[in-house]
Amino acid sequence: MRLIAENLGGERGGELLFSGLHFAVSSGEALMVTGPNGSGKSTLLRIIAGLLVQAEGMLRLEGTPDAFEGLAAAAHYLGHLNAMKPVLSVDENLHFWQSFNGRGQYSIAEALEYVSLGEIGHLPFGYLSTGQKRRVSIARLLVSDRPVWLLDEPTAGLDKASETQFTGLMRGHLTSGGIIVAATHLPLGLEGSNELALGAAS
Amino acid sequence: MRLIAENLGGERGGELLFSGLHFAVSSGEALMVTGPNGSGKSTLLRIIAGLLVQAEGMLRLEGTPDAFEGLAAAAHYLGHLNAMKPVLSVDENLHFWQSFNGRGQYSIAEALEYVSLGEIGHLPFGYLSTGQKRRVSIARLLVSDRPVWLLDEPTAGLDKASETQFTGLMRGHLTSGGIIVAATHLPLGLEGSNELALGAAS
Amino acid sequence: MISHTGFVLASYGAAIIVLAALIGWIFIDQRSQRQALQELESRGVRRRSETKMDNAS
Amino acid sequence: MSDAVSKTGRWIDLANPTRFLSLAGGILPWLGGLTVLVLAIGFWMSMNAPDDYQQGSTVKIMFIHVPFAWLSMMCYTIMSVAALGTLVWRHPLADVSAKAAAPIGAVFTALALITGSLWGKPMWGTWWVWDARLTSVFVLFLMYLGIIALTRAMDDPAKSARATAILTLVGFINIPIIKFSVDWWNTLHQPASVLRMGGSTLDQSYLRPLLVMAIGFTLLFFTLHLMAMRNEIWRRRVTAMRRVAARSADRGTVS
Amino acid sequence: MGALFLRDVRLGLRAGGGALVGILFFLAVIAVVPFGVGPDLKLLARIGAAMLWIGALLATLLGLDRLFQADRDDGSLDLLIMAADRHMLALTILVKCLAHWTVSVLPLVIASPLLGLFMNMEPAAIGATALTLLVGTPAITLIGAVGAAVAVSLPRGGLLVSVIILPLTIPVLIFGVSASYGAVEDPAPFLAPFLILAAITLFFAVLGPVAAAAALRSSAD
Amino acid sequence: MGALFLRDVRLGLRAGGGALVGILFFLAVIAVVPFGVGPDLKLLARIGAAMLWIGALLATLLGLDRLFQADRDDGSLDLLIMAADRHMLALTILVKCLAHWTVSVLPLVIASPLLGLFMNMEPAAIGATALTLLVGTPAITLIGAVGAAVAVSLPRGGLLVSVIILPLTIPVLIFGVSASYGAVEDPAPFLAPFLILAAITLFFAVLGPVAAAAALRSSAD
Ligand code: HEM
Ligand SMILES: Nc1ncnc2c1ncn2[C@@H]1O[C@H](COP(=O)(O)OP(=O)(O)OP(=O)(O)O)[C@@H](O)[C@H]1O
Ligand SMILES: Nc1ncnc2c1ncn2[C@@H]1O[C@H](COP(=O)(O)OP(=O)(O)OP(=O)(O)O)[C@@H](O)[C@H]1O
Ligand SMILES: [Mg+2]
Ligand SMILES: [Mg+2]
Repeated sequence: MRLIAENLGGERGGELLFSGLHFAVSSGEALMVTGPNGSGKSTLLRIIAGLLVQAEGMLRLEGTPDAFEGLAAAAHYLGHLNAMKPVLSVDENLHFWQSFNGRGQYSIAEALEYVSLGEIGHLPFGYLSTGQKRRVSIARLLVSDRPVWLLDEPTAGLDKASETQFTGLMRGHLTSGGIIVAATHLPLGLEGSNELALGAAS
Repeated sequence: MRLIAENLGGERGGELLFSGLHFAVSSGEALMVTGPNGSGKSTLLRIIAGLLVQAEGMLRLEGTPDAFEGLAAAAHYLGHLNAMKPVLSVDENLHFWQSFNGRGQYSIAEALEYVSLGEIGHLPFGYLSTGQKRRVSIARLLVSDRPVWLLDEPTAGLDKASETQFTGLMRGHLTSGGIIVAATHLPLGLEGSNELALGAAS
Repeated sequence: MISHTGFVLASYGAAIIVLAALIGWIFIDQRSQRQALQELESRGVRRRSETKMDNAS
Repeated sequence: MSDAVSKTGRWIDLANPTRFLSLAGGILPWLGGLTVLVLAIGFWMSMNAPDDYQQGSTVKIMFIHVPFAWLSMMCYTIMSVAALGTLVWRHPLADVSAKAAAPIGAVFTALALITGSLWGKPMWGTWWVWDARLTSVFVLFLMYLGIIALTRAMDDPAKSARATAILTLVGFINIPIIKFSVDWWNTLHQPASVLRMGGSTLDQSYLRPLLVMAIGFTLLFFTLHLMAMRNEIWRRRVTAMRRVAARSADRGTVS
Repeated sequence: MGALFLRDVRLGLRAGGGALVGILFFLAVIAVVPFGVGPDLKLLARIGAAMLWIGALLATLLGLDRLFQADRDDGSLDLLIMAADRHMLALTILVKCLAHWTVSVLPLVIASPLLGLFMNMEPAAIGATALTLLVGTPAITLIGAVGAAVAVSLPRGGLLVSVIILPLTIPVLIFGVSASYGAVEDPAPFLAPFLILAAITLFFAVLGPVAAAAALRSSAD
Repeated sequence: MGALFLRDVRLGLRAGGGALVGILFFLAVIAVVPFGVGPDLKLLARIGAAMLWIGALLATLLGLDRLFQADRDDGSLDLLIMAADRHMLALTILVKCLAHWTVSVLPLVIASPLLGLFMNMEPAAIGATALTLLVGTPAITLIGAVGAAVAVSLPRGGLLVSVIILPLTIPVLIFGVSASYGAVEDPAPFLAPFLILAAITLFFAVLGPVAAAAALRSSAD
């Protein structure tokens, strides 16, 4: 499996943010997208997720597993927002995404265990602290299987322990043949990953 | 001026998160509140801001400047949310907070300059990138004067350059006799600040 | 004089039925809360304030 | 309670839910017994009351209709006082009392509406008219339901308490409207004849069973209210203990 | 899809205070009317169907504008759109509309006969009104969904929505009310407006979700 | 305070399209009533004032539930509450209510004479109704503020807020309608109910914001 971008360009509000990007990420590899605020990291991720249309160039996923058709279908997207409902409990939220996206390798209880929130499932999502919310969001990546993970500043708000734990999760995903594209200001602790630095902007 | 907490305790949903806190922060000093996710950092800041009632103990600001009555009136609170309206432009947003909170040392243009967003004032706030949004929020602290700054993970989403810039702003606030209480997972680069570590929680 | 026994019976009947339902609901609620309390206590769970209170009295 | 407890200490003691529980446990059997007794006497008296020369046997509906109508207003008044207790004195039991009273008040109001309708059909020839008193009672019923919906919609009792209290107090405006609607607007409904300035105008043979029934239903209200308050306290304890249990299990697995 | 329906129903019930609230709302609206027009039972009976329909329209409109906004604000909408390969977006929208209708409008439809009694309506009129409400109100939700989707994609499109979309709900209202009257008043027909009403609903059950899906897809940014 | 008013008015105009939704709903109400009443122009004229009032009351409910919710969702509410020492919270709320009224209700009041013509009302009745709407509708917004504040922590308060508010607005409706009738029908007085209406508005201009402020303060978490 290989995620390939050729001469990719992205725009916002009629203004080209980046152009002529070339990269290829194979199974088991991670790509770190870095750059100052407003340089277009989130824009790039949203283009890969199919939520925005690229201004130019090509983007494709070669050797997609049979279960998924197309890049968007094969990708988990973890944006700035957590995509959870504050009034529903953590369990209900995760259960919904699991049924909607398809059952994965881990059950909800296991996934929560992986982010050290084992006993918190019954609480309404709105009651959690910022970091706990982010961790539940990370658990969403585990309850359904997707080979490609698109992560936008995944560790914002996480404490040190959860950060290392999350690095472990990403490693696991890579060794099982996944692909990770992450936009980040902070090092994520994945050694040997490629870096894509987007240009300077205000 | 001195912010003093005696035997302070905070609770959420009937459960005591921390208790028996003692601290005092004088003019020109900063207090960094640290601790794992869910340990009650944000809760503590909201108690100081007067948005939550403490479960026990005392909290007071000694020697409040004449212009302000009470702790809440003398404090700027920068929470997780940016308190800006997406459909209004950056200028309109800042202008509103300036008129509402009272004119400060800097004009809106100057404040935007300080966070390197000089030319962005006319854009709707909703069009900004995560880091840019956060920087506009920081500019809000500059357009009105308040001696006490309560910052909840202020640098989340900022790039390296903006982080150093923000450290500079905080230093300036401290040298002009201000007080800073910040909850953070990342070092903010203020040497000589005190640290308050809250207990471990999930 | 015309008698309207039906209406009298209906109103007394309605009152008795509705009140019986209310009383029944309160009793059922009482039983379930008591059971839940006993179950929790048998698991050794105590409230935070309980220790304080026991010391005081 | 020991003898050492002074009279002035009583009220403070009552603030303590545990004391309240033991007190309620002591009172309830007696109160319940008295309620049954008075209601039985009242029922017997009202069955033996003579028929009215105008209204025939339907006058018997009065013996339940009027107490229900009174109690529906009294219950709201109690809730308003409790709301003041929540807002001003922050009395821990005030919120419990208000929350427990709401469903009971709603039931009594519904019964006032039902028995009133059942009386209206033979007397006025219609089940329902939109006159001031009837509608204001209907509004009272809606308000009870609104308050119940609000308390159920928020899961944190501490938070819903003040919100509900404010709503209850604002809605208290309706009570004087109900009480005086018959005087302010000319309506089909009977003006006050028992509770009014210058003494009652009702005949003794109706007044006596009516008063006994009213006392009986008032006792019933207080019995049910005490029981519901006790349930509510227990319910809150159960929730608190469940939360503690979940948390301690949490700590155990994590650190 | 079942999961989505369940989630939205749960959200509606939990956050808004439960199914009873819908009925209560209707009760409150209907209780307001006699105060306005006076306790004239004849008159009430005549405007009864219109008032029931207006109450239902209001209940549908309340909260409809947030149908997608709420999902957008917390990021769920992105994921729903991304899953378009698995679950056709139009279908997702249809399910969301159904959930909204079930929570906010269905209780009203069920309660409407009772309220008809309060308004002193004839049995035939009550039955007809309930039937037209059952058949007609989904159309309002479906039309509203298009508006909600447009509003999400154009942050300043609020005006546009009310100008373009909402007027479409007025024909629904008019056919609904005239069918209800047709059932009791002799010269007026029942079946013709009723069938038109059903046709409108079916038409928008297809067009609404497709149009909303197109608007949402272009909105993602 | 001026800044807050301006911001809220701008938001209402730019994002919600609030004004038009209200007017359209108002129109829908007025358009549907003649169906029920039939072609009897006399009767229509008689219930005209009542229908205008009911329409305005219901249209005010649209969007009222988000009065504080929107500010809470983006964190502004925290800052508004914190500024209570500078700007009394009750006053802040009063200004927000005024802004909501200006954007969502004032257009209705302005449009009401036109709709009065549609309903075949007499000029005096039209004038009186518009005047009573102008004086009376602020009370509805102010009462609504209490409901909105009480339900602020519920993400979808829509229906519940209306349920809470409607019973309390009934007196406003009663006096508004009776003052409108008083202007045309002879035995009925105009001034007395009109003054009561003004008094109700003034009363809730004090009580509403104070109660809402208390509710908001306790909601912060
Ligand atoms: C659904 C319909 C009705 C409702 C909601 C209703 C409501 C009330 C209320 C709230 C009161 C208490 C008034 C006070 O204490 O001042 C009351 C009292 C009373 N009602 Fe009704 N009522 C209804 C129908 C009727 C009917 C049909 C009759 C008889 C023809 C009736 C006869 C009375 C009488 C005799 C009293 C006692 C008044 C007094 O002595 O103070 N009611 N009702
Ligand atoms: N919805 C939008 N409409 C128009 N322009 C936008 C929109 N969102 C972002 N932009 C603009 O696009 C540029 C890139 O934004 P993007 O969010 O991709 O930056 P980023 O690299 O993720 O920054 P950060 O590190 O702050 O998250 C910014 O200059 C921003 O102003
Ligand atoms: N609104 C709320 N209602 C009930 N409990 C809450 C609420 N908000 C937070 N909590 C609980 O209070 C605890 C502390 O939350 P808080 O937000 O203060 O943590 P924090 O130290 O800021 O964590 P983080 O580093 O993740 O921001 C958490 O366990 C959380 O579940
Ligand atoms: Mg970004
Ligand atoms: Mg925090």
